[in-house]
Amino acid sequence: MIGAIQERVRALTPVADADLGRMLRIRHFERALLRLFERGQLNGTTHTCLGQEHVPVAVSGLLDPDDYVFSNHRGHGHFLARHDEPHALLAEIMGRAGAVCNGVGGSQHVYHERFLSTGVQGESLPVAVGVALRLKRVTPGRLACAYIGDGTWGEGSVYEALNMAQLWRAPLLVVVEHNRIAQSTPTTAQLSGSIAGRAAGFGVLHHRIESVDVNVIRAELAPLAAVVRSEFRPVVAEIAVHRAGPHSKGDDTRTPEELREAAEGDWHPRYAEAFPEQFARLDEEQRAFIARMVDDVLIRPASEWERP
Amino acid sequence: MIGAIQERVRALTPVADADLGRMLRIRHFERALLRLFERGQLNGTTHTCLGQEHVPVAVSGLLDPDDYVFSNHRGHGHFLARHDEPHALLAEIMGRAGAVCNGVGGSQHVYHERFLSTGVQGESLPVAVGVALRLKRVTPGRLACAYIGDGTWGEGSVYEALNMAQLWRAPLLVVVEHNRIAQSTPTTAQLSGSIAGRAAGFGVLHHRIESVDVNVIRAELAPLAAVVRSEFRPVVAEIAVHRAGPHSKGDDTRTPEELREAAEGDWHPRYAEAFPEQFARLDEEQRAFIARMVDDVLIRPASEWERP
Amino acid sequence: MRVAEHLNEALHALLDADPAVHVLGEDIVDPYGGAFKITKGLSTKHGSRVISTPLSEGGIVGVGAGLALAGDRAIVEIMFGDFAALAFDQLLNFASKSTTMYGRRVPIPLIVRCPTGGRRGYGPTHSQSLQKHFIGIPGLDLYELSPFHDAHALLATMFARQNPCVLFEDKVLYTRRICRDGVVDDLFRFELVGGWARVYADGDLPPDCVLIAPGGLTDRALEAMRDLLIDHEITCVLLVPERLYPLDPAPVMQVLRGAGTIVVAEDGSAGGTWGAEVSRLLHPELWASLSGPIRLVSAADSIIPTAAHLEREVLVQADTIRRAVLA
Amino acid sequence: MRVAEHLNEALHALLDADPAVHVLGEDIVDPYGGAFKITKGLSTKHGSRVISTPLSEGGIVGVGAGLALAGDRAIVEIMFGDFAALAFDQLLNFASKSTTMYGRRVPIPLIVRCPTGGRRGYGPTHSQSLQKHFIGIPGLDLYELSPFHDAHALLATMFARQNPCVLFEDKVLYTRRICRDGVVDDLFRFELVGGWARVYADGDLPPDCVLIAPGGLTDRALEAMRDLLIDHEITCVLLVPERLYPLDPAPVMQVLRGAGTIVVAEDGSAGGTWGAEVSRLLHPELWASLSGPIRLVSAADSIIPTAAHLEREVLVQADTIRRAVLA
Ligand SMILES: Cc1ncc(C[n+]2csc(CCOP(=O)(O)OP(=O)(O)O)c2C)c(N)n1
Ligand SMILES: Cc1ncc(C[n+]2csc(CCOP(=O)(O)OP(=O)(O)O)c2C)c(N)n1
Ligand SMILES: [Mg+2]
Ligand SMILES: [Mg+2]
Repeated sequence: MIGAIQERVRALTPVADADLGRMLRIRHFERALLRLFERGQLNGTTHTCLGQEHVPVAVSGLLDPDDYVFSNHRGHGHFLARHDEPHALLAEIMGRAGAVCNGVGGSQHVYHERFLSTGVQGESLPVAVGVALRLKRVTPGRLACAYIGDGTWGEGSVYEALNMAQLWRAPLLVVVEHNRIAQSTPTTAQLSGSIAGRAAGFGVLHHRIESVDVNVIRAELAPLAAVVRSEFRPVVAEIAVHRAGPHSKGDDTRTPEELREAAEGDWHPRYAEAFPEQFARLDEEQRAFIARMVDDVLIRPASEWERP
Repeated sequence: MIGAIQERVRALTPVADADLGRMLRIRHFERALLRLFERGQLNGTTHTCLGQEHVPVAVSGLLDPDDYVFSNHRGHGHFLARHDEPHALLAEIMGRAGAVCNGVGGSQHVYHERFLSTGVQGESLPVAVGVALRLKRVTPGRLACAYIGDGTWGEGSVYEALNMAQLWRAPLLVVVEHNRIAQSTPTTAQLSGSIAGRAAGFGVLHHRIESVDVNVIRAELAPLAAVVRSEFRPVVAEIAVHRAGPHSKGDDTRTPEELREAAEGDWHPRYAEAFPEQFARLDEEQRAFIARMVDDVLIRPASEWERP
Repeated sequence: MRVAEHLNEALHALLDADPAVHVLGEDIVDPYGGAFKITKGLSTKHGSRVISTPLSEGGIVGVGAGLALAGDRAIVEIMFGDFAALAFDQLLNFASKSTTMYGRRVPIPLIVRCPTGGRRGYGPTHSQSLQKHFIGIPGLDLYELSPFHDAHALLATMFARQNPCVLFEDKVLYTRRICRDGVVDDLFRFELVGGWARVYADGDLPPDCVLIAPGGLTDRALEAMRDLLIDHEITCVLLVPERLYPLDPAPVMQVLRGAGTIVVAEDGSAGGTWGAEVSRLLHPELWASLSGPIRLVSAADSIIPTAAHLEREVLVQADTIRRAVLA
Repeated sequence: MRVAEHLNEALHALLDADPAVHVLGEDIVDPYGGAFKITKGLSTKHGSRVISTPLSEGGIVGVGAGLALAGDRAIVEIMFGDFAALAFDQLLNFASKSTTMYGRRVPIPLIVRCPTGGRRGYGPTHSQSLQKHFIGIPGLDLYELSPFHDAHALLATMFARQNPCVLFEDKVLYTRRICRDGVVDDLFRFELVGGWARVYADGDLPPDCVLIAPGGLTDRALEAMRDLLIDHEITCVLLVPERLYPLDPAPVMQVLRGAGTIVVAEDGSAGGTWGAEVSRLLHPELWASLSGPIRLVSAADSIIPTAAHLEREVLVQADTIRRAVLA
């Protein structure tokens, strides 16, 4: 087993500081959130993307500022990979001044420039199709990218959207973060067949990526994104990931075995092992940055919102 | 072209009086409806199954009285193939005494014994899954059969149902009457990929039947129904048909070319040509029967309903 | 001109004037032109901006919201308003919420058109008037077509507010004539005041009763008013708002203050009705002048049967309104 | 005992007593036991009758209706009541309609459980109280959990009517203690009368004001009543119905007739509220004895913000009720 992991570790390609730094920034951001919750300093709920940080970092490297991104409940990484504004996001989650949506939307409902997240699973896919159709007409070459989880494939709206996207040739890139679980339910208990098969059934191009290497993921995604942009057609890119943390907070009922497997699938220890110096340097940088960021946001006054 | 059709005609296997009689009974029933509409004697709306009568006749030969059938807007044939009660159905459509649902449900909303139709496309598939699960537990070997059209594959509920049916092993037989059109929209403009592919994507068994021969259809369906019953799993049986009439009444905007194609795909002239004597005899029998039936229902008083 | 043609012309005008306008719906392109022919000719004239969709009511409302979010203007036709239930989540949890839940105003110029109502024998799932279920969703505005209000101006108003809107369109109203130049018929006249049509008998005497009703009730309200005037010498004024929710009674407050009796009529089934909402708004204002609570007329607390003779018993008829006024 | 445990016990009892009872919902099986732990232990004890489902709110309500149609009894948990919007069509156009639209009574014993309400910082799409949108659907009954009503009896009542039902369950109420033996706290007592809980201050003096509220409001209503009594010497009686719709006011008519002031409080946003429906029922009955229209308290006409300080401004607080009584 350890042999196998080391194999994979060795397989990691050299990573740019910018990418690894961003992955670690998101990691520290999410960890900070869980700490704040534990200390009772955060209200409401949150879903961290621990273990999945590398996906949006890989994706965002391929996005144009004019592309739209649709995100879901597990959206901090999606946001931070695209917009390097952790202060604004933490302020949003904590309802403090400088919040990206004035504290109204919170963790699950963020709209900033062309990034939009919503908390109702599946709902944003048809919306993304509409946005993609507008982009195709007005700024051909731009796309709508929608992140969804494997569990979200239970929702009928996903299929209504895929059908229309393919029929009308909407430039839509669906990024599926397949972490093999939905809240507490293993994918085997909530998804029959496969995501590959489902996409194929709608005539939609699909590609599955198994790697945790941010470069590999980006490299495999690049031609897919190019197809979306140039051929005006939807693509489903499914990325195998592991959820290294709880669904929300303190609600992880997986067995020790499952937890170990998830931990082994996490990119974090692999990068730590593969690039020890670079990792240590960037990790310390990001740790310190996020710590300062948290301190900064914590002393801010409450956000203000004028009810319309 | 004529050569090709004759080829297919010759290919028809000998048909039982009971089957051809029922197909013709349904045909005359539907024609009578359109005549009644033309004469202003029918209120509301109706969707006739002209051209598709052989499908429910083939299916019903495989059903057990304890099976449930879920039907849709185009359900007269589904009903009459299962329940030889044209009086009760016409009375329902005309709101006369003896109506199967007291005239409350009308053409699209019939519930009789274990036959139930609804007018909202796709809605009945999850319901059928629930019924199938009960059947599996209480009377294993019984199934729920749901008829849907190709256009109904636009609805998300279809996929939510397929997923659950496959995950939970519901004995559900989905009969797809693929007439290549939904109201006015050709299937190519409303369905990407294929029904076969969609079923496969959910891990659901699928089989497509191209024949108009009632025996062939039944023979191809029989092992599928047996799988549903004995293996407790859903099956999608897709049957190629042609809608020989309008969607509803007088709303056929297909081109002459398309109409000719639909007429050529109709089982009716083929059976007439292949079995001229049998056909003529049964046709006259059924024509007369339906004519008497219409006369009988026409003189009935209005249905009564005590509002709950 | 009939209401259906008038609405069709309005859609043409909208598409002509603004290249950002898109129309989506099931079977809306030519030659079919929609189940009620409201979109007839649109696709021939405006091509790819008029799109026939798969059967996906939730999905197409989502697509419309996406277009609107990104800068277009979208009109989505739900073939039968009953199926708007399939788009309830998109309207409640996405389109309307997005206008405010991101902490700032986000425009979502989206109109969802819902052919509505019974009296055509289409049965329980194709005849409903679901207005009441959409009331009180923050950020969602409800309108109803009437023979008095100009459809083009109405659609423009709806887009101008930049909120998602649902437009209810009575299916029988489609077949009726539009009223113009202040004339309804030999007996009745009308004027428009701040989004309301005020319909009064020639002579404009102070009314004994004020009737409030969405546009779809017009035919039955007028018939009741005629009977009441001729048979009972009771003068009624009919008030028809273009926007059902949020309702702004200010422009007609003067009319209402004078009324001893107020009747609200609508087509939805009894219970939790629009009329109850109208009463909530008006009762505090009019408490002193009212002789009794505002009277509510609606369909029975029942599904809508298919057979004409049964359907009639359930739905609001002119006589239902007449009896409420006389009660 | 807390309301959550009490409800959990009721579900256990129901599953114990009747092998036809099935429970479906997202993540409801052990060890997770549901997002709010209401289904904890059910799957361990009752195996295949307790089913974790995919994310398919519309679908699982359909499956529940199918089970019910065929002879089972089904309870479907919607993880957050907000997502019941996705099942609106199944409830409106199938489950409720099927009870009558086939011309005879068809039993559909289906309970859709909806954890509801805010005050937990879950944000705009996870905090709503959507009761009002489900009011007035013929054949659909609406109930709300309260600390006074026995949950097992309540569920049994819902099944007994054989109509599909929606049960609203306030998420904060889950964490509160149930009230038994007529005792609420040091100051208040309660009794059950025909489906209503009547909560009164010890001594049971004739009240100055009657407060009507669904169970989820209990904590805030009691706090307001306490303040009003102590600070203002105003005596209130609180009436909590187990069934919100159709509402049967008969059992409490006596109490209401005595009241000069009636206040209806609820958690949904303003506009088209349950309170408007309550007023519709009561105004005609009480017109003569009321000093003014029934006063309605609800959340603001707004989405529900996430941040606690903003959420507080929008939602009903004890003080909102207190001010309405004093107004
Ligand atoms: C329509 C809807 N149903 C249920 C939920 C509650 N919920 C939030 S996340 C989640 C699981 C999602 O699983 P998946 O799509 O695999 O994403 P993951 O959490 O694994 O990232 C559920 C059930 C929701 N937010 N929206
Ligand atoms: C949810 C819903 N949307 C729209 C309709 C209106 N409608 C009735 S039949 C139909 C076309 C159905 O096409 P298909 O499923 O292929 O069946 P076919 O009519 O061809 O037999 C439409 C759009 C409906 N009844 N229900
Ligand atoms: Mg997942
Ligand atoms: Mg078809």
